[in-house]
Amino acid sequence: MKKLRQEHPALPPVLEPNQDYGRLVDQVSGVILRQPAPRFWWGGFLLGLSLLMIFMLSTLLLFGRGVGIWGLQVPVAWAFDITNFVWWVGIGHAGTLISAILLLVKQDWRNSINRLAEAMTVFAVTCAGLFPILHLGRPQVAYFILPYPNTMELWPQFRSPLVWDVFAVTTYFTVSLVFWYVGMIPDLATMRDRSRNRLARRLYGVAALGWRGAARHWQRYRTAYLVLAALATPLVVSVHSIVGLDFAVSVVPGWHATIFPPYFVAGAILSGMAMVLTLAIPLRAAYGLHNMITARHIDFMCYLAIATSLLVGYGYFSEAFFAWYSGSGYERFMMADRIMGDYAWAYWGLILFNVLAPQTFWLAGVRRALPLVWVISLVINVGMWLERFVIIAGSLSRGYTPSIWLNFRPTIWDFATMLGSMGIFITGMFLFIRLLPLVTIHEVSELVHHQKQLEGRLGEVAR
Amino acid sequence: MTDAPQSAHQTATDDPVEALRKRLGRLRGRELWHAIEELAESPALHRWFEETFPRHSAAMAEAVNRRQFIQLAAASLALAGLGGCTSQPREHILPYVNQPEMVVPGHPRQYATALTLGGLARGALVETHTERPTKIEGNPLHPASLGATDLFMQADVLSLYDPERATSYLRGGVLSSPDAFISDYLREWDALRANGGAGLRLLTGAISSPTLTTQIQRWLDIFPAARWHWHEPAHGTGGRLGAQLAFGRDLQPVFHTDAAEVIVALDADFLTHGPAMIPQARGFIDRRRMRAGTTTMNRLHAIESNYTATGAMADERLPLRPARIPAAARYLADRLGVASGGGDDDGLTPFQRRWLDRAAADLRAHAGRSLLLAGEYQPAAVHALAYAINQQLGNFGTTITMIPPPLTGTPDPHASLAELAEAIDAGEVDTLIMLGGNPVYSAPADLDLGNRLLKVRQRVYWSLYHDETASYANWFLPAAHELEGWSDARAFDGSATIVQPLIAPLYNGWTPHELLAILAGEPRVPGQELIRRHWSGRLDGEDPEEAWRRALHDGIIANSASHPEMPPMATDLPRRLFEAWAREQPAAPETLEIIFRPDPTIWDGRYANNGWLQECPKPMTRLTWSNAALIAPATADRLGLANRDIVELELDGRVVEAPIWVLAGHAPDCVTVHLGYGRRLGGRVGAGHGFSAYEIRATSNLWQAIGARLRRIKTGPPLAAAQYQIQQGEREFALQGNLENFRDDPEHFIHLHHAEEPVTDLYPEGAGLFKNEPLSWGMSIDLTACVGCNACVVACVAENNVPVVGEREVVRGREMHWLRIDHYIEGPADHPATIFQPMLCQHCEKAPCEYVCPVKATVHDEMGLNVMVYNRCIGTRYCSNNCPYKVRRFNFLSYANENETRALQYNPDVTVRMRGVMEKCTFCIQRISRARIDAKNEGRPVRDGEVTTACQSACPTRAIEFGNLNDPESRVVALKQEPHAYGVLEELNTFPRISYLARVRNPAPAAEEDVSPS
Amino acid sequence: MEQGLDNVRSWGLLAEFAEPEQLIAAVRRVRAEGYTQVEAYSPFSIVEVEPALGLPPTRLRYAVAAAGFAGAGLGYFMQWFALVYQYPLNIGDKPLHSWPAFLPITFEVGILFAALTAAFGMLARNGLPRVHHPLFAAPHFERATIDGFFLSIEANDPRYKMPDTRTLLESLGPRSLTLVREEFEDVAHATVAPEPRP
Amino acid sequence: MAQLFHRSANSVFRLTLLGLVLLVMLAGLAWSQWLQSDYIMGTNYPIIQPIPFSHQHHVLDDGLDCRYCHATVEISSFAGMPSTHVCMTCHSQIWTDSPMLAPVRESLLTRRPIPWVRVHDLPDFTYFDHSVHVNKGIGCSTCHGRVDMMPLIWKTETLTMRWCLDCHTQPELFVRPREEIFNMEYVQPADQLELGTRLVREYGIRSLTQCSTCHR
Repeated sequence: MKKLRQEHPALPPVLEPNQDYGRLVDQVSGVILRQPAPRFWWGGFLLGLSLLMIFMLSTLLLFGRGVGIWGLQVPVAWAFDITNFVWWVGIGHAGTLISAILLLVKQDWRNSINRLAEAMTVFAVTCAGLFPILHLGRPQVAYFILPYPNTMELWPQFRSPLVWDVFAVTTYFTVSLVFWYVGMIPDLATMRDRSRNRLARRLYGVAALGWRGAARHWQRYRTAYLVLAALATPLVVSVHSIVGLDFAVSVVPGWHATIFPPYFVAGAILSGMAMVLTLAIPLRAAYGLHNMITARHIDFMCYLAIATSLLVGYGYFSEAFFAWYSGSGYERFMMADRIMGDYAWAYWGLILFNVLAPQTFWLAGVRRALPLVWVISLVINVGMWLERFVIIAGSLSRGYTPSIWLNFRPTIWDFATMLGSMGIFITGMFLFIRLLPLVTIHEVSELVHHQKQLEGRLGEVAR
Repeated sequence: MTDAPQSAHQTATDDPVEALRKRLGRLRGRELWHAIEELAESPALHRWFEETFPRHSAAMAEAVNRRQFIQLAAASLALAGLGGCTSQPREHILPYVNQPEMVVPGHPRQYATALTLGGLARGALVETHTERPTKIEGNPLHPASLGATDLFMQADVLSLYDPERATSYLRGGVLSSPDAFISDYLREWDALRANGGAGLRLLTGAISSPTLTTQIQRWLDIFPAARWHWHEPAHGTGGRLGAQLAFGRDLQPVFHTDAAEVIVALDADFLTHGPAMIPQARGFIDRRRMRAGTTTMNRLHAIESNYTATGAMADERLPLRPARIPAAARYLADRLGVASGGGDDDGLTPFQRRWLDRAAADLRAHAGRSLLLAGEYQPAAVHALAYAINQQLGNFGTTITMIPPPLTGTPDPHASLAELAEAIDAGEVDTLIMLGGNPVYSAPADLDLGNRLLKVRQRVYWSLYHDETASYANWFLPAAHELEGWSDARAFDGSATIVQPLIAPLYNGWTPHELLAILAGEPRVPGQELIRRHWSGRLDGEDPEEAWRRALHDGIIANSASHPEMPPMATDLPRRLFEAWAREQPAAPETLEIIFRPDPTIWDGRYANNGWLQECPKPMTRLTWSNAALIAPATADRLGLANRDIVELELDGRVVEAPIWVLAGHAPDCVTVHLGYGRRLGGRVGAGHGFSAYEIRATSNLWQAIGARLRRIKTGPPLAAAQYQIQQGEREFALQGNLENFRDDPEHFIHLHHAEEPVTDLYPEGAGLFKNEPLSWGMSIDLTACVGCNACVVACVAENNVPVVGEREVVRGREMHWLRIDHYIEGPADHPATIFQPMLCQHCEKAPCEYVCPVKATVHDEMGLNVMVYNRCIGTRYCSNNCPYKVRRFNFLSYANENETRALQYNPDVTVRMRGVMEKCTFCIQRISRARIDAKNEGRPVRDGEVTTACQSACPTRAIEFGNLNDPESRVVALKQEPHAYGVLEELNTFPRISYLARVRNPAPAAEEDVSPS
Repeated sequence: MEQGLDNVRSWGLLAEFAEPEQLIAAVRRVRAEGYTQVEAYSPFSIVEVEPALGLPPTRLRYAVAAAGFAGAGLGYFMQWFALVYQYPLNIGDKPLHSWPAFLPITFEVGILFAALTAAFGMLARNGLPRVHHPLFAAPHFERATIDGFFLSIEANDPRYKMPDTRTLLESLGPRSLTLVREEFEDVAHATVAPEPRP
Repeated sequence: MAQLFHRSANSVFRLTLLGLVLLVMLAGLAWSQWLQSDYIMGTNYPIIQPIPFSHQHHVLDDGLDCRYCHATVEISSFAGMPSTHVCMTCHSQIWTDSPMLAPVRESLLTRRPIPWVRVHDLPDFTYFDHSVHVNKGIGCSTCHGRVDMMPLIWKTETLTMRWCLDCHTQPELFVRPREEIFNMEYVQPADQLELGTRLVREYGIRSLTQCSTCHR
């Protein structure tokens, strides 16, 4: 055991030593099977529900009165709505990153958090998917945007980035859902065999599709899972690139920049990482998952945050540089206005939150102080929202035509809708925690297996 | 309505309810009931009711109460269901019972008539769909219209259908009937005849109608002791009183700007103001249509206190506080060798003198072809001096003529109103019959007409609206709108027009003729007969029937214009002037002056309930839905004031609270306030906006006064301005240059940054559709010719069913105008040069809005139009975001007005847009389709000029040209080939279909070097 | 012990092991004995088992690739059909066949088809869903998803022969050994008690 | 351990999944068919009118020309509906006291129009002009069917956008000589295609499929 540590002097272990399959399963399934649910869970769930009510109300008003209840106007015809959309999509991306990309590059530490991250993806993308519909002037004809045969002989205008969005987001949602579910099948089987209540067993039984862990199944399962990961990886990049293209394709100063796709993807991963931390840290404490979600995980996620925040920082810089280098007076003015104009507070805020704040993760001390990490992760979430807001509302408010310049003034319903969408997310997450294993049992067991093998070999070496 | 000025409530007279309690407190039994009956009649109480329980404001409230919540739930559920629903509600066709000849459903017809402003006519052609007037165009044969319109004419059709017009005859506030009034009146007939009508008074508005004049004359013959007063709050008396001073005769000046090479305007907004605005603007612009090879243009020197559109059009402008303007006139007189009768101490700065020297030199240099044009609100003496100067220059007969006034009655109505007030005090008035004008609201405050009226026994009021005055009347009679009844009217030059009805009175109101007929004891004579009776024998042409038809058809009575007269100048003019100057108040530098002017869009308040005009941005300030106290930046700094400040505006002890608007270019040390706002009654649209400047306006100084005081009391809500940023900086939107540069090199007299690098296009071949199409529409707008009068804006609203959104929505930046007049200023804040730029959809060849629409709701058609398909739009608003010109407008809420009366005005050929869809200028595609279909049916191509857009046909100066770009002969093609034609934001490769002709200015020589001291 | 249960055909034998290593060893042994109808069950995938069982590599990935390209083709065709062929409109004066703008959707549809094929293909080839299986009746088999490692030899294996097969398995030191029965309606859930370990 | 599910559950489970997929497909198909059904399209069943006016009688038996009542069809976007007086030109002489015509007489007395029910009702955002179609060789019966065979009037065509486009993309398949416009019995000749192509050239017909042709 000592030797093991010596082999990886720098890194804390992925799992705490001396894990056992059975105990591990008890621990994870315990989160679900424990009756009654802990206070912590009820607290979070009720918070989510109340926010969900706010969402219902504001949506009711929205459909009843029209998007005019928001502070939108001409020139700023997009503000909170699309900001929230991009923000939520971005958050979703970390899930796919952790479960797919890290799987491909064989980062076994992902195994204990990927389920959580994937769930986060599914619910975040759900929220994101709502806004493009909510923001429509006529949501009742939103289906016009889908390609379906009709008596008007009209099809969507496939050159519009908004149609790309529809395809990208629906594909992304579907694939994430499938990926999540496929990854869960063996664990559902575990739950089926673990739980006592007959109804629960039957339900899990149906969901597990009769999984029995046969080697032949495992073989195809592994292939399918890897293939899905291999597909999800370019997908996740494409999705936020397309979201970036919503802006890059336009002629609006402050939007019309080729840097957008990559820099949006980096931003997405940053915000996602932040959100994973925001969720993982309290859950780990609440359910005592220290043995599976170890300091190693916190560290690595902090490293990713640092990396992506540097990428994003580069994005901000290149935006400014291009604006100057393009020689276009409009672009230059736009940049100057961001730095010194009416939205300067937001701009400097996002620089502080997205670029500077994550740099504190360089310090091991900070990374070990989990409350601090948690706060910083929240700060990053806010920062990423500000970034999108500045890009969208800020740019629109200072377009080409000076005579129509106008600042955006949000109404309470702008905020209500935003908070409400968080209600969907939180409610979903807490239901997930309560009903489905939030750690991938079979993959962690696999880790344990490898650990045992390693220890065994070390034992021989020692002998 | 947070925007309602406090003053509206403060200045309301002592709470009548208190008074009522006091009075009733002591009474018992029968006395009590008598008292209550009296009170029920008391107008004070009526007014109190009206004010305490105002109708709901037009703007929608944000808060949701329980009932609304249920409604919303239903609405949203319906919305959810609507998606799949495709079948329509069942509709009916209602054919005529007896179809009039000539009426073809689906074919609009035009009738000639006239609309009056301040009593003077502007000829109009009214478009009717199945006998329903929907749109007003100008009458080319009419001297005051010349085929164009001003914004008031455009908006009159909305007033016609205003659902809040007075609909019922009220006696003591109780529903009554026309017959009841007639019998009431006839009951008193003998008594009135007995004393020759002593105590009988008639108060009308300005009247040019020959018929009405004779009717009043007949009435006065019946009641010799009766008196006729007239009251027109926005009527300037300077011209006629000045003529009396100068010639000893009551004459009216007519300015022929088309003959003038140099015009010096003395506080005159002659380009965008008043019933003669169209010919004056047209004549002025006709002398400055800059085309390749043009080497000369006229020059306008403007001296004014407020910054008006005329000032913006001026080549040389001198902001001067009102008290200095007579001084400036005297200085010019001295320079031109005219005895001004004034002393030397004129308080003018050296710079101002040098400026005036240049103007004087210019006038002299063009003697006989120049014009010194004094504004109608200048005192008589200034006008008299101006006449003298013009005579000295030999301008009479060419650029200015004098005619017998087209308006009848006393030349000084304001004095006559004051007489009426005195008469009331003296108890000489027993019965007062008021024809419109809303005197209680608009009379000078010192007359306190409201409370005086209570001393009159019979108060009859005839009006379009149940307004402030109506609540004082014990007989209220609804009026017929000008489009509802027979009448006649004279234009500024005296030429007469028969006014014919376009629709039967919606609320069976009376025309003034019908009312006068009743007053003269012959009720129930149809209006048409009254008019024909007057004109029988007065129309030349052997066959009277034919002559009558011709008069109706042409909309103008042949050679009815008054003949100019040229009486000799009074020999003792200098002495008279000397006396006049002596009466002038001295204006110490630190004292603040106040200027009263009719509002640019709602005039004297009579258009307060007209949503189109309320929402039409005012020239220079770009404010909507409210007036403000306009001050110069320098004055603002001196007094420590800024926009949104609410100040207490005090004059001679009278106080009103007004919001501040800092206006670059306004003269220092004076504040301009516009009349017509601060309405309390007379419609939901008008009530509760702005402040009433009438409340501090006194008979002694109707137009300008010395000694106003501003005291800041708080910061108010933001004003509903349609534009906040007025600097274009480096951006090349509205371009201008000077005449000599244009002469030298018209190609490059304006510098275009992007002109250097060649246009590169990724897809030069484009979509490859539409080869050799016959039609391809384009537009050209001449910035030199645009005077910023807003006629086009309202015309567009009228033609295209553009909704009114209300003040609160404008504050949020959601006005729906398809066409807006952008203002851009250059130069220092005290001497800015403002340039107007009509901005509308540019119908780009490679439109950025189109390729981002996910549902093909906005695409290009084969005529090159950027079309908007409302029924396909799902409202992503991406197109608006991607529009560089930001000319697209979105229905954020349900803006379309469902009121069935108002809906009568809607243009049946234009879709009324629903909530949640984008809309924008269509180049009046309904007019294009009509022309195209007619051409097809007749098997011929569409002719040049056959299609005119609403904005184009309304434009008084013909600044807008529209036509077929594929027709090499068309005028628009010629204009697009002008050297100074350019497209806005061309560098974006949008290939706009609208090209602008850069504005050419003609500053006086040596003016540039001479910069102002400040 | 076969007597008396003749009406119930046996499905096969199921041996449970405590440790993965034992399972691997057992599989190797049984295969060496020439058994073909052998299957291993584990709570997580144990890579070493598969070669031991002599499983051929799965062909799933080819199906996925095919589906992906088919989807992409379909996506592109849809766009071309709608914008170029069926109702050509002048939109921003862009070329009708503006292929660069068609790529994002082409890509997304391809991914969608591929992903769905991967997931559902895997299930189909695994014969899932199958919520009822003789094994589920076997005692202790629930541990196969927790901490048990099982080995089964089906009765239809040509070399399957009682009691040899059973002896063989016993010799591998299983934690438990079960004779799993095919079920018939009349004797649903018929099971036998595990043999006491020697 | 006992079986959670009966063995039949396997088949049930799989069949359910299959069934769901089929159900969704069928539902979609049914919905699309429903949307194009006569009921939704309002085609092929007579509309109840205030007066049971028979086009068959007036056109076939009495031989009235379409334009006698729909007078403005050649000059206006609106084909025109007969005013009560037009009805009375004949019915002041014949059937003067027929109860069927009571509404007409009433309309004449009360001066209230007869509330006919719209049969061919385009959405308000669609602008159709009769005159140009008639003048370019589109016959009445092409869109309105054999009105002369209708005792009570009904709609024979769906008037969907696709239906309009069918002709606007290929006018040569439908156009007929101008003199045949009002001929109800007109049947397309065998050589319609070449006739059509000729007429399209003669009449200068252009296939207008741009949005602005019908939508403003």
